[in-house]
Parts: sequence; structure tokens; C-alpha cells
Amino acid sequence: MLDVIWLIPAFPLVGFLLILVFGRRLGEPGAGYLAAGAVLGSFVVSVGAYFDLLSRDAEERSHIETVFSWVPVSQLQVDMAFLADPLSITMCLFVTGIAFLIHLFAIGYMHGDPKFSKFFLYLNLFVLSMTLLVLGENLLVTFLGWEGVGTCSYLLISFWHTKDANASAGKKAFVTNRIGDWGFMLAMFLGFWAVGSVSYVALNEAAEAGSLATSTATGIALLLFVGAVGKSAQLPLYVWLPDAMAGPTPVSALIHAATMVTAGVFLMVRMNPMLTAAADWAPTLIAWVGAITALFAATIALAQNDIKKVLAYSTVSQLGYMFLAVGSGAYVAAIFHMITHAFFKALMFLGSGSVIHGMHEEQDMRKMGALRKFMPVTAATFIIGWLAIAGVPPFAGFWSKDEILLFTLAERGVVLYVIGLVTAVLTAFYMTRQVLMVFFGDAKWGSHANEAEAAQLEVTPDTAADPPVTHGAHGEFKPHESPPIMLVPLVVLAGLAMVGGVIQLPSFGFIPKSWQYRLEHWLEPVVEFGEAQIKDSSAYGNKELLALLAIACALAGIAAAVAIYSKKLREPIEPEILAEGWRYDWAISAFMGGPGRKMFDAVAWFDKTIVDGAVNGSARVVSGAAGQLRRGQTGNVRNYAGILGVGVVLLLAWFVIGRGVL
Amino acid sequence: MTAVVLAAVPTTTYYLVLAAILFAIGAVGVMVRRNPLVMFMCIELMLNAVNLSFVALATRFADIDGQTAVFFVMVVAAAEVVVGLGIIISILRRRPGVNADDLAELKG
Amino acid sequence: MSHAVFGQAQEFIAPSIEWWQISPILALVAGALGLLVVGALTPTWPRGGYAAVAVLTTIVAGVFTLFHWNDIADNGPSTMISRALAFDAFTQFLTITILLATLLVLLVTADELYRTDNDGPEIYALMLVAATGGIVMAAANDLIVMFLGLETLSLALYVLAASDRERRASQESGIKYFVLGGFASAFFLYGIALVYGGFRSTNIGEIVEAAQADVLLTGDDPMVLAGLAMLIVGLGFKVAAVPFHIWTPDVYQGSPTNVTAFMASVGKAAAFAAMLRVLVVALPTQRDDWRPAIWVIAVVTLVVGSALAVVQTDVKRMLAYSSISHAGFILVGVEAAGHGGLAADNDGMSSVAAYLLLYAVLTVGSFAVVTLVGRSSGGDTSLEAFSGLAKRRPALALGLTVFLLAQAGVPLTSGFVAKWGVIQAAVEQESYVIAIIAMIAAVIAAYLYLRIMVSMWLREGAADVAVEPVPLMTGFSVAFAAVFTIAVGVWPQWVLEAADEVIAYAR
Amino acid sequence: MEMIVFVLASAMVLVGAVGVIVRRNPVHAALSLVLTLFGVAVHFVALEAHFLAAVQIIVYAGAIVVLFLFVIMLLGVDKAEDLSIEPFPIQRPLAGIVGLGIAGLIIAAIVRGRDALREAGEPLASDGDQNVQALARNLFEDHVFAFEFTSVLLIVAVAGTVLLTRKVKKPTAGGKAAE
Amino acid sequence: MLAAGSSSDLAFPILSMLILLPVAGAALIVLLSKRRPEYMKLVAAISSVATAAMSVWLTVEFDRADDGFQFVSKQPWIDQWGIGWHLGVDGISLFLVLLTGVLFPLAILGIDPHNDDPAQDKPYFAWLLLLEAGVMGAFLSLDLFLFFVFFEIVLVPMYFLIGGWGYERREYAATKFFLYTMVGSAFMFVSIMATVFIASRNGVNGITFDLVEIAENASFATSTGRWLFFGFAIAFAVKVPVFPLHTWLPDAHTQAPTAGSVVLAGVMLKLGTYGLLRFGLYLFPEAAHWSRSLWLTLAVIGITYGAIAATMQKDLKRLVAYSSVAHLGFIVLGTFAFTSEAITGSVMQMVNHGVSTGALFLLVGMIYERRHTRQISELKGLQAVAPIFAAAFLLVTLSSIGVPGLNGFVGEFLILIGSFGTARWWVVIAAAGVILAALYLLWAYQRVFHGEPDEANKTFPELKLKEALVLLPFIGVIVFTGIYPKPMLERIEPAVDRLIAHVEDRGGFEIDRPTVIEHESPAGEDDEAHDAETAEAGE
Repeated sequence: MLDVIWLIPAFPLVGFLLILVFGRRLGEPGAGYLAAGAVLGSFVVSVGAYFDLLSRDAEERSHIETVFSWVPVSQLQVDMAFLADPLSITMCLFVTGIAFLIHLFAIGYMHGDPKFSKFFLYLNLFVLSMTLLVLGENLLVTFLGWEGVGTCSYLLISFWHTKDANASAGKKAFVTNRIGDWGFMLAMFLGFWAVGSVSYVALNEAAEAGSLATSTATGIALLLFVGAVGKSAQLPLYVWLPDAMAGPTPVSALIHAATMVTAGVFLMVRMNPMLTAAADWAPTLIAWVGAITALFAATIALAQNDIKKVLAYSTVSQLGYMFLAVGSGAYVAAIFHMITHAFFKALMFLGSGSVIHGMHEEQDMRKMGALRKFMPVTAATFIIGWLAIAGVPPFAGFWSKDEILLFTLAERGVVLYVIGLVTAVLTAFYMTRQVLMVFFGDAKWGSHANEAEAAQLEVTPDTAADPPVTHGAHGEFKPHESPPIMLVPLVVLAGLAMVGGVIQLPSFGFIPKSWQYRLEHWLEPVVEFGEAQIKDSSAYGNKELLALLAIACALAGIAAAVAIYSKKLREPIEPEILAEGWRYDWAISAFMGGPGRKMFDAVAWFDKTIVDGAVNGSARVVSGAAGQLRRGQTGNVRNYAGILGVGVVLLLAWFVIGRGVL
Repeated sequence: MTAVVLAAVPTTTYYLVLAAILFAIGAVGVMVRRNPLVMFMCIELMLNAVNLSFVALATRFADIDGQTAVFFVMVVAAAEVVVGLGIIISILRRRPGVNADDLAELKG
Repeated sequence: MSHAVFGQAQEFIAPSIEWWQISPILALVAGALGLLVVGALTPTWPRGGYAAVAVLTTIVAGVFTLFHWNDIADNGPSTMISRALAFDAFTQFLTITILLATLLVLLVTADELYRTDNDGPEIYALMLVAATGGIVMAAANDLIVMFLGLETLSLALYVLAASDRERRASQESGIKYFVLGGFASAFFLYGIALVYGGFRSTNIGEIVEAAQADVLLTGDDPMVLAGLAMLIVGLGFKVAAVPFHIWTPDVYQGSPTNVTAFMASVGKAAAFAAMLRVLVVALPTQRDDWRPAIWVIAVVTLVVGSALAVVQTDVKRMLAYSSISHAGFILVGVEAAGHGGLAADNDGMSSVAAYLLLYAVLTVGSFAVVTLVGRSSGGDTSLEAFSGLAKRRPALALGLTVFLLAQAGVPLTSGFVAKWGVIQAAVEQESYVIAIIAMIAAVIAAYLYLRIMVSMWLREGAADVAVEPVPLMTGFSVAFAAVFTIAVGVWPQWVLEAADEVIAYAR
Repeated sequence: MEMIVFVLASAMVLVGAVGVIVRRNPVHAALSLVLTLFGVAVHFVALEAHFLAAVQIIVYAGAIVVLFLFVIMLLGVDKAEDLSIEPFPIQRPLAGIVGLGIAGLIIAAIVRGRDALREAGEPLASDGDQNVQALARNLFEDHVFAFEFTSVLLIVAVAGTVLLTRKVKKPTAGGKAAE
Repeated sequence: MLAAGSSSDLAFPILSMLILLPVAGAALIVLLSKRRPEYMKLVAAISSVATAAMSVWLTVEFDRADDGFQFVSKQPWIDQWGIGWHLGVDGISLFLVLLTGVLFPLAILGIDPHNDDPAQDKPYFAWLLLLEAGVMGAFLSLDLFLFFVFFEIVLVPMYFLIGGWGYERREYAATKFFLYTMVGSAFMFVSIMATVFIASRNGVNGITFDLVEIAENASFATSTGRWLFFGFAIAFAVKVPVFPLHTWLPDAHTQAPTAGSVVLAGVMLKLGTYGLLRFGLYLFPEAAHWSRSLWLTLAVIGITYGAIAATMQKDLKRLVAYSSVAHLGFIVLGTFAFTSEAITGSVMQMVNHGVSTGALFLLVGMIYERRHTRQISELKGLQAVAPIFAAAFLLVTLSSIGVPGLNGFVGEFLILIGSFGTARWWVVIAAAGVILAALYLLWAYQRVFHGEPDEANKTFPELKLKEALVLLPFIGVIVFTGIYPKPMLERIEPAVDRLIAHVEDRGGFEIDRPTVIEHESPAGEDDEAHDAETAEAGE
């Protein structure tokens, strides 16, 4: 099966091409099914590859499949080649799996959209890029996927491009990502010049063998991290992700929660030997960035009222966790959290999509409430997701988060651990707030039924593709449950969010030995850093205690939220500054619109006035001088004789005085 | 004193210096006079200066070539006068009393 | 030795006169005389008769010259008639140049004269005689002979400049040219006298002998240097080198256009030929003295000519300034020739010769178009008169465009070959600075050509401009010049080969 | 004696020359020119160029100046030129500088070049007869081409005069009257 | 030994035909009656398509294993000066020739000049064909004189195209273009001759303008070489254009008719970069290496400065023009990095830029045809009314931005990665320029295509079939070379390697190469497999 690993990207490619050519003819829902089918094909191949790998010895679990030579110049020999190893196949599995589910969901969600087939065109292109990203044998193929997903993200965020906000968000995402790509590219260059290759194997082996200078390794690691910061929306480049919610909700689920944004984490894990070889402060820096991002985003999420914005900031926060893990050496935990997060966050995004769908494009949580009665399946699955993210055992999120915190304490000390813990409290709090506002309490939409829709059409037409077309036919406003095709993915994801934790259970006494650290063992060939490295730390010794502490924090957060938003024991504190995201975005805009713009204007002015001015100026000087000179040509013959005479004298002077014997 | 003067013989250089002065006077004349005919006369002055130089040098070198050259200069001067006066006449006939300063329509 | 010994009776030895070798001159003079005498005797000739005779004369002279060319190739250069004239490739090349230009100008002149009904033998005769003067200048092996040639050419040109007697501009240009020309001639002549004072001879061959002896023994002679300065003044005037160019724009503009063409082609070629004779052939021993002067003059000429051309509004005047700029270019070649060295590795002279030939044809072509445009617009040759020419007369516009591009030095035209030649010569002598200045000046001048082209191609002309048919002979000379321009540009080999021969000169 | 002749003749030359450029009336200027020409002729005699002296008187003073006077009379341009006004203020100083420059520089060259003047050959015969003979011999042996070529120059003069003074034909329908 | 390169035994003078065919077409057009304007385009199309076919054939016949000049045609021309009609093509020029061959028929077929008077078609097509001949000639010449002739001659048709069929300020733009370029050429003019003469005294037998002869045999004193190099370099720098000599370009591009812009951006600017490579590096390795810091700095300034200036443009065409300044900065950067990767990337980027920017100008031209404005502010929401058009535009934009998988990326990437080792800090800044490219192009795209279309733009017509057919080759190339650049790279690289070997040999310096850490892994085997594969291909 590994020989046909190229089929994984090939399926979506074919799907993409078919929809490109026949998209309009296929129409709805044909295009959707075709796209979903293509992704399913990839998933199947991934599963096959998984079992193939599984059947090999641990040392043999790496296979390179070269499709063709891509950029062969001199020393730089880059192949279009795929690396099948536990890490990439793991990624493939969950990427294609979730992608398939989301494709299904989208068939329902995008129902009636005039650009239905185009949506799936982009979606398949995205899956293609994403699989290239994770399967790439070298940094360049990964970069191809990396930029590819960025481009798809751009296309999908600005999918409803007639709204300026959507278009801006798409552009913002792309450009911000590009800042990160700058780091990625430089890392590649540095790697190439240090090792003579950009393939992962060569680079990682060089790092492991210690044949790289520490400074080089640090450079590569940090530059890759810059790339990861861009792609995975960490401070200071996270700004694009909340805006990216302008895209259709399946996009948010797939790209901006489950897969693309985790690419940065994947990359860091992929290159983990480089991090190990780097100077010590490099992983510490990464951990700090991750932790601060996690906390920072969590605080912002506290005060958001847009159902998707909450999830977006939550995503940023969770990604921060993953980087905290990476920086703490918990690579497996990072991957683990990536997977569980993919499950529950995709679930919740889809759930929110279902809610939005059911609420006729309403996204403001203050206008929701009590939806559990109208959308029981959505509500149930959403609640599972909520429990997972809040860190309530035995849901998936608890296990992964717990492991990250364990490693953090063991490797990076108590400060970061506390930050992580506080973030966990906040996470539980704001997620509970969201659940309460959306599904519980009083229905706040009933009172302003139709005019609400009408008003919302004009005032906050956030994601309105073309509401009148989708739901305009409804005579009266009443939330409704989504069609089965949307619910099936929800249910499947809810199941995964519930039991996803089993792939990497900690070594608690009550858990059978064979169930412990399965993911870690599986990833062993790729990630050598694991449980063994922290075995001697005191934190490891008290891991059960720490787990209890984490549970306590989660429950505390939930309790507080219930107290405030359900029992109304206290007025909610939602400071303006949090709602505005600490004004970070505002500051950037102010800078770009102010001094930045001035700088650009200055360059344009410089170009026009100085550079071009010099050119035109020299022309003017010539004609000006000529104009002056021209006045010597008086037309008077005696003047002419005088000028001639002057010439004679000068010439004579040269010959007689200059050259003569005088 | 007188004897000295009488005994002195002007050398070739004397003639050449005289010729140079004459030439310069002629050149100045072309620059300051406005009547085309007079300007023309000044050119004749210059030619005479040249002739004087030639003859003085011919004598100094005992070389008849210099005198021959003067002969040709005279021919040229004659021809030039004919042509020049022809042009002047053809202009003055149509624009009587015009002087060199008036003929300045072409310029710049 | 020319200075005979006096005091005793002497047999008169008649000098041998090489009739065959001066046959082009004889042919031209005969043609001119024929025109004048027969023209005077039979007042009414058939239309075109004068022109036909004149053209025929130049062709005959040209054929003779071609024979001579081969002669020299076989027997090497020599001098003629008591060493008064040089019979060498340089002479023949310039003779061809002058005759070709004269031929083309005669064709244009014929059409011009019909138009004003001024057809008469004199103008043709004067042109033939002027060409003779030019040829003599180029061939002169004696400064006195050169002076006579120069005067012949100049006097004829004075008259021709003033020949459109009813036009005030023509009158003005005639008198200006005459006064200043006489003034400059006087300097030239004085220069001869001073050189004579230095070397005791006016014969170039003897000057060289004397100079080689003198300079080696006693170093520079200030009198010679002063004479040299004066000679440069006289020749600089004729070639229109700054600051002795001052007459050029006015005279070019004021003269009848066909005469302007003649001045710019024949006059310039002859003057440069004379300049080479004086500076390179006669006074190579003084080259360290005159080369810097020529350098400065060349630079100033290039810059002033090009820059002033840019601010003009009259096309004739523009072309006048452009001819000044071209003179600067040729001076670059002269400067290069002044670097000495073996003839084989100094292309200065040949590049100048080639430039003169190519430029002569070009400029006649340009002015020929101007005559036609001036005709449609009632004598107006301002830039506006050229507006929309491409719409009215595309062929004519194309022709002028070819000439202008060539003057700008665009490749695949003769102008490029010419520029290439002189710049190559300069660079060969490592005169990089002057080469670069020349090229920059060429860019400035290019603006001028572009302006004319813009006018022709991109501007709308006045609606009421009459579209006169192109007269046959002018059309022919424009076409010939254009084809020549392109042909030489594409296949310059033969011109260059011929020009390379001019290094074999006689003294 | 020779010195006295020289000084006197030089005085004639210079006075005449200055006269040409300062006399306001062209007729007076022409007469001043005659004075100069005579002075030059005297010098020619002193320099034993007898033939040229004669030609100088006959052709120059006799023919050319007469021609000048004739034209002045013909055209009636004997009106005095007002030399007190100079429309170009710079012109006269410029002329002065140029004049001084030319004279000064050439004199400098001559004076410095005196030592370099080539040695004389055998002295020229001092009587007029032989002078004419020598000149003739020189003319027809060494300068025969130049001599013959002067005829071409004269053709120009003739043709030019004819052209310039010929009556203009009335422009016919086809032609255009010039401005 | 690096001899003059092998000439294939092709009896057919294909290179000469590439130049002469368009000339013949132009001549035929000139001879045709003005009253039959409909034939003009036909003749132009036939002759340019024939040229294109021939250039394709050339590419097919090209022997990729041969690193020397192929199809060499060498005839004496001006023996007097040692000038010959010496043509040849190697990996560096091959694709530029192909690009020229293919771009012209597209420009001729794809865009009609906006002539009020059909009679004006005649000069238009004649000029275009002459332009093609000139550009072809410049890419094929192996003789300094010949090259200069072609280098200069292209100005004339371009001048007339801009001046005759351009927009509002065409006279100004055309004149500026002509004169500016001529100033540069003035220096090259002198430099060429000096090179020849100095070479003739230092190693070359007699006077010859033959490029290969001089490059292989002449030795220049250090300072002489530097002077000469700068003479050449100024001309090329103007043509490229390198900051701060670029200001003619926005004017010329903006005012030129669409076909003119396409050709100008597509191939004419490459004369500069190609010249730097072919003449600058080849003839004066030492000088080029010595002055590299200057060039790298100017290139990087060009990249960032061009991008920033582009961001602030209000005119869409002008924006694209400034983007050319930025893109060509990359090419210059790669050229002066001296590594095989970088120079190969530069050559490739020359072609890529030609395709991408050519296509962009085409599209902008189509917008102008429809809306009669190029002002970004007057365009809005076009994607809503013309989605296919928008998609094409977006694809080309992305290619221009340098998104991987499209052609723009490969060249840019190769340049940057190749330059990193020899010009590290410049690359760091240049790579940041990539961010800016996304900024200005996407911003422009957003302003023009996104949003709700207003009244004026509501009726914007969708891409027509004919237009689509013209765009198709561009898009095909954009995608194909992005995904599979190997056919190009393997033809370019041998020539580049040979050039670098020559540069190292004559310049007397070593160029840094990446450290290679041997490792035992499948990747290593792959490398060997590569070699085997290349060797196979070589046979």
C-alpha cells in the first residue's frame, strides 16, 4: 500500500480537476459527492498505508515514494516525493478523515449556494495541498502544500467576495501567512546550505548526528518556528485567524480549526531533531510563545459574542497549547492534542455551523438560547465537544491537555505550567458560557422573529452568502434542526471526541499497560523524545495528582460560568478591551494606516519626485541650458564675428601660450 | 641718434609685427562696423596683412614662393570683391540703406 | 624644390601635367563652362536641359574617378602637377563623396528651380564649380592650392546661399555667410602665411620634410603653432565646429533648401578633407599640439550642437544644429587620427572619410524631404509643417524617418556605421572620454530627431495642407538616399573597405 | 634709410587701417583703405617685390577700391554711419580684446619664433626685371595648377555676378512668388 | 575545452530563419496595399506563427546534454571590423527564444490595436514583426556588434508602437523610453569597442567581435575589466531596469498598447538581464564578482522599493509595471549570486516573468478594452460579473506572487536558495519582498474584483472564447512549469554550469557551494538515481 501513497493526494487532485472541468455540469449536489468521494478515497488509502506500516518493524516504518524529480538543479535535487512514516500517516488519517466528514457536512451546509461546485473545487484543492504538506518528503514539497493551503484558505475565506470584509479577511490571512513563509523559506535555505539537501531525512539525520553547528540548528529551528507562527496563528501573527471566520463554516472547521492551522505544529514535530540540536533557549522561547498565546487568546474568547469568534480564539488558544507542548519537548502530546483538538473543534465548528444554519445565518450568541429543544442532535454533540475541550475526563481533550501540562511542568518549570492551568480554567469558563448562551436559557430570538432576520440582513450580514436564496423562503422564523447529511458528521465527530483519548492514555495505574502511550510508541521512529525523558522528574512522579488538579480547574471554570451565565449569581464581566482583542488588531491597523501608509506614500513620492524628477530634471537642465545658449545666437553678424574672434583668441592662446615656447 | 636710425635695417620681424597689427585692426573693424561695405574693406585689410607677411617672409627666405602666394591672394581678393559686391548690391538694391545689424532675422 | 635659383638665365622647364589624372576636375569645369557659355548663347533650353547636362557631368567625372581608384590600387599614390595635387585614394574617396552628393543635390535643385521658374544655367554651373573647389581642397598638396579650392567652393556657396534673391532670408544668409566666410578665410590665409614662415614652403610634402627636420632639432616653432591655430580657425569655420559654427544655423535656415543640402554635404566633406590634409597629412609632427585643441573643439561642438538643436522649432534649423553635432562626431575621428601610430591601427582617417560619405547622402536625403514639405506649406519648414506628414505622404515620412534614425545612429542604417567607425577609431586610441561624451551628445540629439518623428507620425496635420505630388527627380534622390542608407547599414563592408584605402595618401 | 622708409610706410599703413575702421563715411573709409594699400605697396618695394608692388597699386588701389567706391555711389550708401551708438554694449570691448589678443599673441609667436626662422637661400634678385621673371617662372613651373585654377575662381565670380544681378523672371502660374 | 560550442549538423539555418521570417512578414506587409487592412493581420499572424513553430521545433531539437552553443550559424559580415553574423543558442537563451517566438503570435492574435483607421493596421503589424526580429536577434547573437545592433534596433519599433498606438501620454513615454535606453547604450557602445581592442592586444588574435572568442581567450587587466564591465552593465541596468534607473518603465508600460506592454515586459526587459548574464558575467567575471555587492544591493532595493511603489499605484497597469521592477530585482539578485541554482533560477525567472507579467498585461488590456479605464478606483466587483475572467486573473496574479505549484515560484525559489549561501543578508531582505508581492497584488485584486459591482461594472463582459484561447497557453505554461519545471531546468543548467565554470576559471575565484553532509538514507540513493537518470537523458 505504501507504493501507492501518492494516491492520497491524487484522489483530491482528480476530484479537483473533474470539478474544474465539469463542475457546472455536475452542479448540486453531484460536485459535493464527487469531492467527498475523492477525499474518502484518500482516507481509504491512508488507512491502507497505516496497516501496511503497522505490519512492518518499527525501524522499517519509513518509506519514500518518489513521483518525479521536481526541481533538480546542481546540488539542489528536490523530488516530488512522499514520505510515509507513522507521523505523516497519522496526519493523513485524521486530515482525510475529518475532511471527508466536513465535505459531507458541507453538502448540506452549502445547499442552494450558487457557487456550490466552486466551493468543493476549493475544498478538494485544499485537501490536496494539505496531504502534500503532511506527506512531503522534503521541506519544499511541504512548502508547496503549505502555500497551497494558504492559497485555498485565501480563496475560501473570501468565498463570498462581494462583501468587502470577507475579501479583506482573505487577503489578510494570505499576507500574514506570507510573513511566516518568509521564515519557512529562510529555514529551507539555511538547511540547504548547511546540509546540501532540503529533505527531512537528511536534515534530521544531520541534526541528530550533531554535524550541524548549534547556531545553524537554532537558526533553522527558529525560522521554521516563524513559519509555524504564521500558519498556526500564534502571537504575534494570530490576527488573521479570527477574521478568517468570514469564510463558510465548514471552512472554519476544516481549515481554521482542524487541519491547516495545525500544520505549524506538524512541521515543528517533523523537524524535532533540529529543535533538539538547537540551543536550549530556542525550545524555551517556543514554549513561552505558545503559553502566552494560549492565555492571551483565552482571555479574548471570554468576551466574544459571535459564536464562531469564540471558537476561533479558542482555536488560537489551543494551538498555543500545542506549541507549549512542542517547546516542552512533548512532541507526541502536541500531535495528540492536535488530533483530539481536531475532533472536538471540528465538531464544535460544525455544530456552530448547524446552529447558524438553523438560525438562518445568525451568529450573535446574544440572540440565541434554548436551542437544545429545537436542535437536539446539534446540541448534544456540541455539548460533547464542550466537555472535551473543557478538559473533563474521559473526553479526549482531557488526556491530551493533561499530558501537555505534565511535560510543561517537567521540562519548563512551574511558571509555564501555571499559565497553562489558568488557560485551562478560562477555556472551561468561556466554553461553558458559549454552551449556555446558545443552547440553554431563554430563547432570545423569538421576540424579534422576522424583523430580526430582516434587520440582520442589513446590519450584520456577516456570512450572508445570499440569505434570501438559502432561507428566504421560510415564511416565519423558527430554528430548525439540520438535515441528516449535516448531522452524521456531527455524530461521528462527537464519538471521536468522546473516545479519542484512547490513542494516548497516560501511565496511570488503572489503565492497562498495553493501552498506555500507544501514540508515542507508534510515533517512536519519528519522535524519539517521549515519556522516558521525563520519567525522573518530580512532576512525573505526581502525575495523578496533577491530573486531579487539572480536572479541578476545568470544573472550577465550568462552575464559575454556570454561576454567572446560568444562575445569574453575578453580572458577567466582559470588559470592552477583551471584546476588542486587547486592541491588538486595532493597533496594527492604526500603524498600517498611519505611519506605515505614510512610509509607503513617502516611497511613492520619492520615486516620482526624486528618482523620476532627476531624469526629467536632467532633460530640463539640457533644454534650459540650451535656451540660455541660444541667446548667444543673436542673428547679428557682428556678434558672430566677435564670437569667432573669441574662438580665435582662445585657440591662439592655447597654441602660443599653452604649447608654444612661451 | 639719427645715424643709428638711418643705419638700422628693419628686419623681417618688424614687417611681421606690422602685419599682425594690421591684421588685428582689420579684425576689429569687422566687429565694429555696421556698413557691410566697410566690413568688407576691413577684410581687405586683413588680406593685406597676410600679403605683407608673405612678402616679408619671401624676402627673408629668399624664396619666390611667398610672392607667388601673394599673387594668388590678390586674385582671390579680386574675385571675392566681385562676388561680395554682387551680393551686397543684390541686397541693397532691394532694401536700400540696410546695415549689418538690420540683417538679423535669422537667429536663435 | 620649388624655389628656383635666380640670377642666371634658366631654361624654362614646363611641368608635366597629368591630364588624365585630373580628368574629373576638368570634366566638371568643362561642364560648368559649357553650361555658362552655351547657356548664354542659346537662351531657351528644353526643360531639364541644364540639369541633365550638370548631372551628366558629375556622372562622367564620377566614372573617371572610379578609374582612378583602380589606378591607385594598382600603382599606389603619387602627386601631380609639380606636387600641387595629391593623386591618392583619399582624394578619390572624397571626390566620389562630393560627386555623389552633388548629383543628388542637382536632382533636387532641378525640381526646385522649375517650381520657381528660376531655371538657368548659373546655379548648376556654380554647383559644379563648387564641387570642383571641394575636390581641389581634398586633393590639395599645397596650402595655396587648398586655399584656392576653399575660396572657389566658398564663393560659389555665398552666391548660392543668396541665390533666392527675392527671399529676405536668403539674402540675409548670403551676406552673413559672405562676411563671416571672408573673415574666416582671412584667418586661414594668415595661417598659411605663418606656417610658411615656419617651414619656408606651402607645399605639404615640403612642410613634412621641413617639420621632421625642425621639430627634431629645435622643437616647436611658435610661429607654426600660431599658424596652425589660424588654419584650424579657417577649417573649423567651414566644418561648423563650435565656436566657429556660429554662422551655420542662420545660413542653413536662410538658404534655399537645396543649397543647404549642398553646403551640409559637399561643403562639409571638402572642409573635413582639407582638415585631414592639413592636420594629419601635413602636420603630423605637431599632433601633440593640435590634438587637445581638436579634442576640446569636438566636445564643445558635440554638446552645443546637440543641445541647441533640441530647443529649435524650425526643421531646417534643427538639421543645421544636427549637422554641427555631426561635425563634432567627425572631429572625434579627426582627434583619433591625431594619435599617430601606424596607419593600420589608426582608423581615424578612414572613419572620417566613411562618415563624410555616409553623412553626405543622409543629409541630402533629409533636406530633399524638407524641400518637398516646404513646398506644400508655402516655404514653411517649421515643425508644425511636418505634422501629420505620415498621413499625407507616408512614403516621404518613411524616408525622412530613415534619415533621422540614421542621424540618430540607430543600427542597420548608415548613420550607425558612420558613428561606429569614428567611435571605434577613438576607442582604439583609448580616447574613452570623448567617445562617451560623443555618445551622450548623440542621445541628446536623438531627442531632436524624435521630435521631428513625433510631429510626422503622431500629430495631426492641418487639414488644408495641399498634398502635392512628389516630383520625379527629388523623389529619386530621396529614394536613392534612403536605399543607400539602409543598404550601407546592413552591408557596410564595401564602404569600409574603400574607406580603409584612404590611409594610403600622398604628400 | 631703410628704417625711415619702413617707419613712414608703416605709419601710412596703420593710419589708413585705423581710418578704415573709424571713419564714419564709407567713402572716407575707402580712401583710408587706399592709404593702407599704398603703404603696403611701399613695403613691397622695400622688400624688393617689385611686381607685386605694381600689382598692389594697379589691382588693389586701382581696381578694387574703385569698385568699392563705385558701389557706394551706385547704391547711394555713402551716408555716414553713426559710430557713437553701439547697440551691443559688449561688442566694442570685445572687439578690443579680440584685436589685442590676436595681435599680441601673434606678435608673441613671431618674436619668439624669430630664432627659429629658417635660414635664407640665395638672396633674391633685387631688380624688378628679374623679380618678374622669377615670379613668372615660379608661377608656371611650380604653381601652374594654382594659376590655372584661379580661372575657375573667376568663373565663379562671373557666374555669381550674373546670377545675382540678373533680372528675376516673373513667376509663372506654376511657381510661387517668394515673400 | 570550452570551445565555441558544437554546431549541430542541421543544414537548415534555423536561427537565421527565426530572425528573417518576421522580417519577411514585415516586408510583405509593407508591400501590401493599404486598402486591404484585413490582410495585414493575416500576414502578421502567419509569419509569427511560423516563427513560433520554428522556435518550438528548435526547442525540441535542442540537445540538452550539450552545454555549448547549438545550431551555430557563423557567416562573415563586416570582415573589416572582424564582425560576423554569428548566431547560436544555448540553455540560457533557448527558452527566451521560445518565449519570444510564442509571445508574439499571441500578442498579434490576441489583442487588436485600437485603431480608428483600419489603414493604421499596416504599420502596427509591421512594427510588431520587426520588433520580434530584433528581440530574437538579440537573444541569438554571439557577436558583440550583432548583439548591439539588435539591442538598439528594437527601440525603433517599440518607439513607434508606444508612440503610435499608446494611451494619453504616449509621446512622453515613447520619447523617454527611447532616450533613456539610448543613454545606457551609449556606454555599452564604447565599451564594446574598447573590449574588442583591448582583447585584440591581450590574447585574442586580431580584431574580432566574436563573443566566444573574446570571452575564452582575452584577459583583461583588473581595472580595465571593471571599467568595461560597467560600460556594459549600465546599458543592461537601464534595460532591466535596476533601481534607480527604472523610471522609464512605468511610463512606457502604462502608455504602451497592450501588445506593446506584453512584449515589453515579456521579452524586452529580459534583454537587460540576459545581457548581464551573457555579456557581463561571461566576459568580465572578475568585475562582475567584484561589484556584486552593489548589484545585490540594488536588486534588493528594487525588490522592496518596486513592491512598495507598486502598492501605492492607482493605475492598474502602472502597478503591474512596478511589479516588474520588483520581479526583475530577483533576477538580478540571482545573477550576481554566482551559484548554479541561483543563475538557473534567474534564467527560468526571466521566462516566468515574461509569461506571468505578459499575461497580466493582457488581462489588464482586456479590462481596458471593456471599461476604458485603468484606474483601480473605477473598477469594482468584477468577480461577481465575470468569474472566469477573475479566475484567470487570479491565477496569473498568484503566479506573479510566487505561489508554489505555479511557475513564478520555481524561479524565485531557486534564486533565493541559490543566493542564500553567497548573499545571505540580501536574501533575507529579498525574501521579505515576497510578502510585499502578496500585499500589493492581492490588494489590487481585491479592489478590482471583490466587492459588490457598481453600476459601471455591472455589465462587464465575461471572458470571450477568443480571449480565453489566447490566455490558455499562458495558463498552461504557468501551471506546467510550476509543477514540472524539469524539462526547462535540465536544459538551462548545463549552460549555466559551464558559464560558472568559466567565471571561476577566468575570474580566478571560487564560488561557495553548499556543505554536503553525507547521510545514508533513501534520499541518498535517490541522488544516485538522479544521476543515472540524467545520464540516461544525456544519451
